[in-house]
Amino acid sequence: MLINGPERVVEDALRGMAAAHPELSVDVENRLIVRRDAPVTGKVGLVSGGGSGHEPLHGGFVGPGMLDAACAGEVFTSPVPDQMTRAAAAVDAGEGVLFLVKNYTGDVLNFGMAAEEAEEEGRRVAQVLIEDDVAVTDSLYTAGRRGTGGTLFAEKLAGAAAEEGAPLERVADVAKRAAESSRSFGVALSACATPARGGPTFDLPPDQLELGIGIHGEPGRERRPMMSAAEIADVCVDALAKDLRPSGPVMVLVNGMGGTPLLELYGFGAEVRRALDERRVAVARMLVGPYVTSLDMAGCSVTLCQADEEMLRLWDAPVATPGLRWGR
Amino acid sequence: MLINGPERVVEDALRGMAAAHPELSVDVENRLIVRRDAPVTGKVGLVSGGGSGHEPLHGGFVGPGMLDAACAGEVFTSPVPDQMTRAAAAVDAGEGVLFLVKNYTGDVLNFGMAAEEAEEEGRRVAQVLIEDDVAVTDSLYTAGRRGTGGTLFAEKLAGAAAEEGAPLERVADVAKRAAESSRSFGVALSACATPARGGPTFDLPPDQLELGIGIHGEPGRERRPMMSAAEIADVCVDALAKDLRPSGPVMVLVNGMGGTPLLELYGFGAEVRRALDERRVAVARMLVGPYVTSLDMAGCSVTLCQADEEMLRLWDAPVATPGLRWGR
Amino acid sequence: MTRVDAALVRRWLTETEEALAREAGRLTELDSAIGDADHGSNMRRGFAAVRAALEREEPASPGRALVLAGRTLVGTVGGASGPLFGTLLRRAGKVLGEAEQVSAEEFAAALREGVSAVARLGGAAAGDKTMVDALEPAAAALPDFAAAQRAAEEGAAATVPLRARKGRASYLGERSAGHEDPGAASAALLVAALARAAEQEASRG
Amino acid sequence: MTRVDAALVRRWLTETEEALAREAGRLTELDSAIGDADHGSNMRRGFAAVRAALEREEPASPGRALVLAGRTLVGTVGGASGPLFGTLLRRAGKVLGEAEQVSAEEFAAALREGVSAVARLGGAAAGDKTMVDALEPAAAALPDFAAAQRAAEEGAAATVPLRARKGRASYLGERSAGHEDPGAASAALLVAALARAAEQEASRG
Ligand SMILES: Nc1ncnc2c1ncn2[C@@H]1O[C@H](COP(=O)(O)OP(=O)(O)O)[C@@H](O)[C@H]1O
Ligand SMILES: Nc1ncnc2c1ncn2[C@@H]1O[C@H](COP(=O)(O)OP(=O)(O)O)[C@@H](O)[C@H]1O
Ligand SMILES: [Mg+2]
Ligand SMILES: [Mg+2]
Ligand SMILES: [Mg+2]
Ligand SMILES: [Mg+2]
Repeated sequence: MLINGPERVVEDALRGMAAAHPELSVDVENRLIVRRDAPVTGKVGLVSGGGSGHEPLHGGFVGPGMLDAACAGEVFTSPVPDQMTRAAAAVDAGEGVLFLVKNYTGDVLNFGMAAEEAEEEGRRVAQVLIEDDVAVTDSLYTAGRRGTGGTLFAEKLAGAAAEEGAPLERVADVAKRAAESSRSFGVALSACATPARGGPTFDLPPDQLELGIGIHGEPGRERRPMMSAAEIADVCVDALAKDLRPSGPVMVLVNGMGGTPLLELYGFGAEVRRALDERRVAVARMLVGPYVTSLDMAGCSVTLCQADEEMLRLWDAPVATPGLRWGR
Repeated sequence: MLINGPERVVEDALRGMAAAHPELSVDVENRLIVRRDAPVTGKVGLVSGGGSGHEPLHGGFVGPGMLDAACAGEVFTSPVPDQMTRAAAAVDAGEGVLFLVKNYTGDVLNFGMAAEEAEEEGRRVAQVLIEDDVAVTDSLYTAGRRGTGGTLFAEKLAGAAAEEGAPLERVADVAKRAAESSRSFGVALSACATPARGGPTFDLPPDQLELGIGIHGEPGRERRPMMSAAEIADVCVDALAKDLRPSGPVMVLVNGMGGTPLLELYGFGAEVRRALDERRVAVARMLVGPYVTSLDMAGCSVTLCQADEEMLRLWDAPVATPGLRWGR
Repeated sequence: MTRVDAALVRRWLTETEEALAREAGRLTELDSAIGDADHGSNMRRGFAAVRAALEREEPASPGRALVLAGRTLVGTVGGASGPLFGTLLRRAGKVLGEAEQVSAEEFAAALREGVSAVARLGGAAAGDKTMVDALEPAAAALPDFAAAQRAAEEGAAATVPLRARKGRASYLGERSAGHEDPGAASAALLVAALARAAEQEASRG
Repeated sequence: MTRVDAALVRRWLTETEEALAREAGRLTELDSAIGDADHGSNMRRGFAAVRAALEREEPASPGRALVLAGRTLVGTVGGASGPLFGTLLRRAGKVLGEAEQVSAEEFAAALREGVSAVARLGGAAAGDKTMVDALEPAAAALPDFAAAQRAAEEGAAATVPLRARKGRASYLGERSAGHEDPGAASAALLVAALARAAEQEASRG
């Protein structure tokens, strides 16, 4: 691995972010990435974060039109409450703070403790949970659905709403709507190697794949013999359409898990598009790239986000972050 | 691999580009990606291209402020002359066409044949060769230096000059200056797997690395025991500084080869920055990410481009492509 | 051993830190089978910080030592185990208050409250294949420290056939069965360290 | 065999296509050692297109057949080998012109001109570890087709110890030594296919 040692990975990455992005303010010690102009007067502060290893999520989504701050945990480990309360303090302009939380026990507990502390400090804090992964089916016997690709839609749309000056309740509502309208399904063609472990987190022969994986290098729900890109697209789109039952146009994220070349990912994107066309699901927007990754895992996920006019407008609104950038 | 078959990889990827980027015009049959508004009146047409497997290079750099067209060859195989003459025809607004060619025998021969044909068709064609890889030292006994990361600087700066309405000679001159001011050095932590081969192109144990690699999955000049990110950064920066002898500020590209997680790449970027600081090389701009890749190869390259005021201005000029985007 | 003081708590947590340093690889191994391969480094990082905090602040009462340790875990571990193990120690410490010495029974009762707080926070019951499967039987066996160790170890081993219903192992569904829960394994290390610390105390008289 | 016609050229190129279909894996293997692992699929793609073009257009003279084949290689292969092998055939075809039959000597002379054109275009001399190392000795041995095959195969084998000075293998410096040049290997297949086609022609009388 291209590292100085497993225990330095996150700190080193933050130093690199600081060097490459003078437009961001990076607090390496406290592992925060904050908009340089935060707190922005009149604007709700958006805070997210989670374990590292999913880059560009979340630190790469800090900037005008998206997050105000991101907290970076250790690799695949949610950050600690201290980081989130500090982030809240850094971005609260008096309009309140929204925590965008991927639904994992660790994230929920740590963000929950931080929200309590921030409220004790006198801040208004709202929390929205992202739980979009349809591979996790029976939420009675699980910790609920995982938050994966839908996070990008929640962060983008809520970020646009906040940038427009919407009040906390509305920004939270937009985030909630984005989260609830999103469904994801992921597939692994290889395991990923975490720095702490120094090697792959599980064994996956090249002629097999894992269906229904998350973004933490965990095995999926099912192992199957290798499939073609077209077959994988059909599996993903079927699982998503069955759960979401889209009635109007969708936004599509064809997401790379990190180790899959962009060349392959675009080819997979073509098959996702075909599969959606065949099922008469209208595609309003389509984004292809490694946005919510799992270190060097080979594989992909597909997220569908059912979108109304307002959501499309918020999606198209300008955004200027290291990982997502368009408009003005 | 996430593919439908080795022989369909490039075609499928182009179909995906077409689906995801309505702002581009993608000719799947002839394997061209062209600005939708080409030919742009009053503007020199910029054409590049090469083997596939380096995405986002080149197709991801088509758009306002950068390339007018890119020709996609098979994986690691330069495109054929027909593609380039077609591209020239598509982007020539009467101001002439510039071919940006990475210095590989195949690219040079095919672009050369295309330039002849295009000139026979009555077009003005200029060619600029990019040969920035300092790992290839003795050009008397090689095909010259390889074109790698410096390509991004040449395409960006020449694209900005063309967008400003500069005439062919000046656009070519900017490209040439960018190319001649750039030096690159690459390191592999793993081989890459090409679709045709179905597996890694060479064996590299996890405790070893290859120094001085190119972007085609080829072995490097030297194999060494694994090093830390800091040590690798020192090796790269030493090799570059020795050759470039920068006298003013540089632009830095810390490039991922495809399989290295962004988390690691930023950490490596921090070490590159430190190594440059220690050698008193001023950093004017720094870009970190997988821009000139080698499929799923783990590893990185560093490119330094010595920049004067004008080059910095052209770098900062707006660009709106799938792979590089900033400014208005 | 009838009395518990700050020194015993410090010895306990130091023993835990040493055990985790030895066993971090195994814990991460367990977590890679049904989780995300970070549990060993999480626990190790947390207890290294706990040891440093105890050495720095030298809390004078067992309650304060536990609160400091719990707060340190919450502040340095992250993930699911940080808030959960942190709550275990912090809650127990709060119950003990400022007393410089407490009886073994008081200590056991405080830990039982800590375990209840963990189960409440995580919403986990015995059989859900979590650290609770090791902590609850151990708490019930206290203040017999050796019995608590056995109970924790048996509880951890008994998670192997279970299907997880909490934490990220639950995402695996059926495939979570057949592996020991990493959090239960580290909970057993924690209880075993307590038994060792108590025994050393007893042998010293 | 004293005369060469379009049928012989077609048989030659069809034989080549079949040999490449068989040997593509080996060629790509060679190219992954010192190149970029595409030579096998490049050659295969090119000669499949050549075969299709010949079947479609049925050129009536050996010169036209070679020009068509060369143009097809340039138009479908890409890489270094496309323009180079394409130039070999196209140049030879242009030299032969429109004649429906040519003598073996004329044919040999045309191929020699083709090989010179390759060396000029690539700037490669014998010993640079390229296809030229197989093509030049073969051209010199023509019109003895069997001798040409032997010369090409020996030439290809002789590239093993060489250090490459042209093409992407040259980037490897010293490390390019010890491997056969893929382009020389495919050139040897091309010449061997010619010898086979000529032999068939001879045996048919
Ligand atoms: N809801 C819960 N209640 C109790 N314990 C839990 C719960 N969720 C997870 N755990 C425990 O936490 C352990 C995982 O800890 P760790 O790997 O450090 O955190 P993470 O799961 O966030 O990566 C599990 O093995 C389990 O014992
Ligand atoms: N300058 C040159 N002159 C002659 N032959 C060359 C030259 N450069 C490369 N070759 C031949 O081309 C072969 C490689 O072809 P191929 O792998 O198809 O193209 P690429 O090198 O572009 O990937 C080499 O093995 C060599 O024989
Ligand atoms: Mg974790
Ligand atoms: Mg090639
Ligand atoms: Mg874990
Ligand atoms: Mg090759």
